[in-house]
This record gives sequence, C-alpha cells and structure tokens, in this order.
Amino acid sequence: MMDKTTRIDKALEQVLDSHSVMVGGFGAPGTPFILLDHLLEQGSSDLTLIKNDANEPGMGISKLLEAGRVRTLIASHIGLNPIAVALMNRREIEVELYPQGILAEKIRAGGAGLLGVLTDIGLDTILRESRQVVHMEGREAILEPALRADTALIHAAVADRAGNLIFARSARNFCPLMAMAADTVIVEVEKVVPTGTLDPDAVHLPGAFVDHLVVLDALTPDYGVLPNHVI
Amino acid sequence: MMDKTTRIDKALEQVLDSHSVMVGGFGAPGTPFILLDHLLEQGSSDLTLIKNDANEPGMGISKLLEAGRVRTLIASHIGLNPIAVALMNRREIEVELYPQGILAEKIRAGGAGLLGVLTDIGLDTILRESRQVVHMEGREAILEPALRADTALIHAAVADRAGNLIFARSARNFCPLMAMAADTVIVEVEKVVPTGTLDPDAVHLPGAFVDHLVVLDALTPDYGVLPNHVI
Amino acid sequence: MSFKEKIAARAAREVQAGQVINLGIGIPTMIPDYLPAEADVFIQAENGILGIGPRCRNGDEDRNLIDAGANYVTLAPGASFFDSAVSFAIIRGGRVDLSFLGTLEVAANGDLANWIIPGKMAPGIGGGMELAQKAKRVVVTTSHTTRDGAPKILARCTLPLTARACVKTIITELAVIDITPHGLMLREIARESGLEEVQEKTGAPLLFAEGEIPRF
Amino acid sequence: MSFKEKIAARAAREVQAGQVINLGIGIPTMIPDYLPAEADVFIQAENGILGIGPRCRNGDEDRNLIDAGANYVTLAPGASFFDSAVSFAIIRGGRVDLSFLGTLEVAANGDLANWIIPGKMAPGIGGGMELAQKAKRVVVTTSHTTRDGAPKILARCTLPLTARACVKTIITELAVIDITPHGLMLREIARESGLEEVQEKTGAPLLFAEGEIPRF
Repeated sequence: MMDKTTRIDKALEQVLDSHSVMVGGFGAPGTPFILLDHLLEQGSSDLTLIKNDANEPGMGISKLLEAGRVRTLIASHIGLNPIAVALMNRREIEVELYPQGILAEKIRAGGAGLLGVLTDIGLDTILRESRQVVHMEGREAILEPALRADTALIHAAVADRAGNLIFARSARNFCPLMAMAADTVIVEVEKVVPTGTLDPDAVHLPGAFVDHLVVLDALTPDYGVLPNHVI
Repeated sequence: MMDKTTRIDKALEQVLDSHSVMVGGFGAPGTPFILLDHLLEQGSSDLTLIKNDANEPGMGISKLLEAGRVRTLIASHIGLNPIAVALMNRREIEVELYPQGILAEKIRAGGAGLLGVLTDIGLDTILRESRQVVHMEGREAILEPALRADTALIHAAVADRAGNLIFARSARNFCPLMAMAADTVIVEVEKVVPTGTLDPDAVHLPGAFVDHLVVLDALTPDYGVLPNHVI
Repeated sequence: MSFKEKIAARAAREVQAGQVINLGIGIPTMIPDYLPAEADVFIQAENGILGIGPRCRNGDEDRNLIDAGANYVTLAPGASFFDSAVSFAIIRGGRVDLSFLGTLEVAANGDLANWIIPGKMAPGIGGGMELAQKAKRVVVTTSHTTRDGAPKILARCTLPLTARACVKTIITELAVIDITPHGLMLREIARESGLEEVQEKTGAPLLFAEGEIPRF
Repeated sequence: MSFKEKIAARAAREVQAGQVINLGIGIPTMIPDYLPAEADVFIQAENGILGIGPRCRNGDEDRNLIDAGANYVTLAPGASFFDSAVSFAIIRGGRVDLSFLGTLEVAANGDLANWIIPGKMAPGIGGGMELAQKAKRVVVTTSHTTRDGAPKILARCTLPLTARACVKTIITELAVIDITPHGLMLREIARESGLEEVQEKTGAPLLFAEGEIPRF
C-alpha cells in the first residue's frame, strides 16, 4: 500500500538554495514549525518564502529571516513581526504584499493550473500602479498572475499514509491552497492513521496533492498556546 | 436561533421569469429534483439554466427543457440527454458549452467575488475564436469571465438550521460552488440537525452562503439508483 | 467605561439579528461583549472561521483557534471552518453584512485610508481592503481625533486609500455620523459632548436634522 | 476477449504503481478489471472522487456514488471526495499521472480530436480537453479504424482539436504506438496482426526499431 511517510531530512533535502517555498499557517496555527526549524539547520539560503505573515520574532519563518536566509518574502501582513518590518525597511529583504484574499487566490490559481485571476480589489488604490489592468466586458480589472512554488511546507492534524489530510480548526487557512500550488509538497503531521480509516467525505485535502508526510513525535512549545497572546 | 428552513413554495417564489438559475448536480447525484419539479409546476419560464449537464430525459432540468421553459443552457456536456441535444440542434434553446473544470472555475470565480480567471485551456483550439485573449507575462491567456446567477438550487445530505451543509459522496460536485455564486441560494436537504451538532471541521459549505433550506419529507424515484445505469 | 468601550458598546447597536459580521482589530474585537444574547449573529474571521463565540477566558485557549488578530477565541453553536480562499469568498462574494474597521483617516465621501503611511508604516494590506470594498455595510469605529488632536474625519483623505466611498457610518467616542450623498450627517452625539466640540474636531462640515440630536 | 477487452488489458500494463490515473468513458473504464492487485493506483473521476475501487457489482450501487461517465462505482481504501473545482485542480495542476482517453482522430504529432464533429456531433467538451492538455501522460485507447475501416491515426487531424501535441501513446486492438519527435513509433503489435496490416490501417508512416517487434 502507498506510504508517503518520509524522514524529515530526506524530505527537506529537496529544498535547494534559491528555491521558492510556500509556508502554511496564519500566525501560529498551521505553521510547520518543526519543518522550518530543520530547514534552518539544513542551511538552505537565498529563499523566496510565501506565507500569509512573517510569524513573530524567534518563531517559524522569522528564524529564517533573522538568519539571513531569505531574499524575498511574499505575504499579506507582517505587522506582528517588527524584525521582518525592520529588514524590509532596511531593504535587506525584498517584500511583496498583497491583499490577503488575493494572495490566497493567486496561490489557489497556481494550484488549480490557472494562469491568474481578475479582480477589482485595489482598482481605486495605489495597488493599480504596479499591476496589469485589462479591459473586460466594458470594465477594468486587475490581472493577478497565479503563484506557484518549488515546495510547500504545511502542517496537518491527521493524515493517512496515502496523504489524505485533515486540518484542525483555524489551522487550515492557507495550508490546502499551498499544497495544491507547489511542485513538491511536504506535510508535517501530528498523527497518522491507516489508509482506509478516514471518512472520504471528511478529508480536507486529497492525497493526490501530497508528496511527503513527516510524522511528528512531539510538538515544540511554538505549537502551544502562546503566552503573549493570552489576554 | 437562526432558522433558515423555508416552505418550498415560499422559497421558490423568488425565482422569476427570465431569471438565471444555477442547478447543482453532476448527473443525478446532487441534482435538486424536487426543487426542479416544483419550479416546473410554478410555471417559471424564459430561464437561463446553468448546470454541468442536462440530466436525462424526463428527469431534473430536462423536464424544464421539454416544457419549453428554458431560453439558455450553460453546461459542459449534454450528451446523456438526446432531447437537449435535439433542442440545441433545432436552435430552440441557446446552449453555451465550456470545458468542465473551466465551467467550475467560472462559477467559483463568481462566488469568490472575482471578475474572472485566466487559463490556457483551449488556447490551441477553436474555443479561442469566441474568447477574449489577453497577453500576460509574455504569454497568451484566455480570459473567462466569472459567472453568477440570480438563484442557485442545490441538494445537500445534511444541514443545520443555520445553513451549514454536508454533501454525500459524489453528490458534492458543483453544489458548493454554485451556492457561493448566486444571489439567493435555496437548498433542499434530506435531514436537518440542530444548530451546534455538526462538527465545525466537517462542514462542507458554511451557512453564510445559504438563504433557504427546504427540508425533504421523502425522496422521489429520481434520487434512487437509476436502473438504466446499472450494468 | 473607556472611550474604546464606549465606541464598542455603541457600535454593537448597529448589528441586526441574523447578520454575518466581521470585526477588524482593535476596538471592533470588543464589540461582542456588548451584543445582546438574542443578537444571533455569525462572527466571521478572515483566517477561516464563521461563528466566533464569547470572549475566550484565561485557561480556555485552544492552540488551533485564533482570530485574524491572533487572539484566542471561542466558538458559537453552528460554527464552521474553511480555508483562506473560501473565507475571502464570503467577503468578496458579498456575504458579510457588516464590517467594523478601524482607520487612520476617513473622508466625507466615505473614502477610507487605514493601511499605509508612506515611508513610515506599511506592514501590509491584510484583509482590510477586501472587507472595505466588498462588505455590504462598512462601519468605522475610531477615536474622533489622532493622539495629537488632529481630525481623522476629513474632507478628503491625505493617505493612500484602502477603498473608495465605502464607509457608511463612523462611530467615535463623540458621535455617530452617517455618510450621505450630501456629506456627513450627524446622527447621534455623545452625552458628554456638544455640537460645537464635534464640529471643531471634525475636518469636514457636519449636517444634522432639525430638532434635538439623539444622545448616546 | 473482445477487441475492447484486448485494448483495455494492454492499456492496464501502462499503469505504474503509485500513480493517479483518470479513465475516460468507453474502453478506459474497463482498464481496472486488468490492473493487478499490487498496482496501488488512485483512480480519479472528474465529478469529485479520488480512489475508485473495483467494478460495482449488481445490487451494490450507491445512489450518491457515480463516476464521470454516470456509472455506479465503488471506493478503494484511502478514497476522498471533493467539489468540481478541486477535482479539476488535480487535473490542471498536474497531479494526474496518466489519463486514458478515447478518440475520433489522433495525429502523428500527438494532436487529439475527440469532442466535436462540426454540424453533426457537439454534445459538449466535458473534462476531456483539460485532461488531454494537462495530464502528465495521455494514452489514447481506441479501435484502430472507424466502423467504415478508415484510419483514426492520421498525419494530421481533420476535426477540430481537443488539444495539440498531447498524446504520448496510442493503444489499439492491433498495435501499441508511441508518439515521438520523429513520428509514430510502433512499439508492439498484436499477436494476430501483421506489420503490413497495421501500416495499411494507419494514416501516417510507422517507424519501428530493428529486429523483432514485441507482440501483445
């Protein structure tokens, strides 16, 4: 029977210098902290990272940013990470920022084998200055090209060995979209169940999109409730 | 507590003559046969129907086609319905046909508040003759405008009173996409459970997209295993 | 009651039963505390939740359950989860009835500017632009003036826009103001404030109906 | 064994373990009957299934479980369901390893024409155009000639194309033919057929390697 479980080092060796890497997660939930920690150890550099946000200092992709491994960051909002903001302001990293749902659609379009989407979001703003505007059916539209990456790193709650995934609560966010949009998809997962035991109606992402499953033995504190966000 | 259950006649009176109506289903599964039967009884005419296929003679939207209630049919493949093919060939209905996944994306784009999608599907075929072709990033792309409708009629297996839906197996198909893409969404459902009893991770379509739930007392034979498809 | 609480409490009264609402960061996240139990609304969060419940109590945090402002939240009955594309389909598809947003500037014609101060602050766009442009109704909740006392409500925005002519109502600690085709219409005024004060702190002329202006 | 069964049986041998495969209507749907148990493939259907199982036996039909050809099907372990947009994301996103399609015409350069006969047959496009254009490998399974005995394999298609230069291999009751940069390469020949017969019934020149051509 198909078994996509892979050792973490084996899976991550497919991430090469100057690769583009999509990273799941909105804030902490869905962020593959352990994959990112190993990517840091592995020494990969000159990366283009695509993530909704920049995590927070000392966590997740911020470790890669802080270590100077990132050339370009494509995101929606990095306001919770002052280190990332400072790197951007000092032009030590290149940052592309998109409206959040448009970032999601660009990634989804890449995953769906489309070339792009057309939107009116931002048409009346400074965004249009840096965009291709097309005329369709008597109106204007911003053309947003699809986004794909060499690799996607995502976190899932449960998987079967064929790669079918289930996400937990608000940890779903960008994960399934990114898994559709990368040439190689590496998933860290909290729990693996035998193939055939998941309800086919309850699967959030079909296994066809998953290349490697890295089974986590234990979670690091980054996965826990973050004290700085407890009111 | 919010309760979207509605009497079938009350729900369907929102469908007016010359309205556009998206109809869920791929073949029989997911087709809202009872809503369609009532729409026929109600006498609505000059309709634009949007469905993957044309069902089969004597079933589903074919009843509306046969009764002369349809001006335009937007679909992907109507080969299983010779009556629909004959109406098309005699030009008694106008038919627009799209590649199946592009039809899905046009509807989804409408649902996602996009203006359209860009695709290379059909670029080397006669499809391009009737399409807007745009140049982006040094290549050509077919511009497929988003599709929306006045009403969507879909079938679901289970709902709560807030309109959260769960579909059964291959009956999901176009249903969630169409529910996103219509101004008024009417869902016929086999079973209603109290709000709060569905697993929030298992909901296929969030209730925000649903306006009216019509609870089915019993299913008609159209919903059963179709003898002509049993090998 | 702090000025923020006052604004949140007043804003809560704009909510109608059965609505899908979205709460921006800051003051808007305080609004649920002031919603009556019978409000029966669905609170949506951009990161993929419909049906946020009452404020999360210390110790009840779920590591996988935060809102778009990264605050731990709870669930209401009938909640559901979905990915970020579906989440913004709800927003751009027009299924958010009411979006509460904070702002840097808002203009008399409803223009909103709340995401960038060129050369100074540009952490990103987030979900605000789509909410501002596509929610059925946008209500701005904001302090009436900047910390320096300068008006935030202006004849025209000076900062780059988030969306054009999108705001329907402005709620501050001093006033409730509707954006109308004729300009800013003062709908209500705070108990402890006066008409002169509100006009003085507002960067565009205020219209108001004849007679007593309701207090809040 | 009918000629269709012969084609399906031979086509099954093109499948590799671990692949995601899609089966067009007609002959392709017979292929699973000839897959060895250890094949370990996932069969995808455009209407939203990954993981179709063995042929559905009479009486086992599930009213909610059909494939894209409207046949009742069963599920394999590890199956999943999804909507039509996700289904075609699998296809256009390049996650279908192998697509078996029937055809009206196929050309020596891999052009495929299988969806329309202008003025005669135009029931729609279905999922075939996206499969033809985007599957990693397209194998055509077809009778070698039309009912009238005319070649279906041509130097150039005469009908409007489904997709350009997409077919990698053609499997008929007479031969297995690869599309190469140099033209049609005869890889295998049916036991009961001969080289002359195959060339005669093929509308473009056949190349073949030196020595004995393997039989099937």
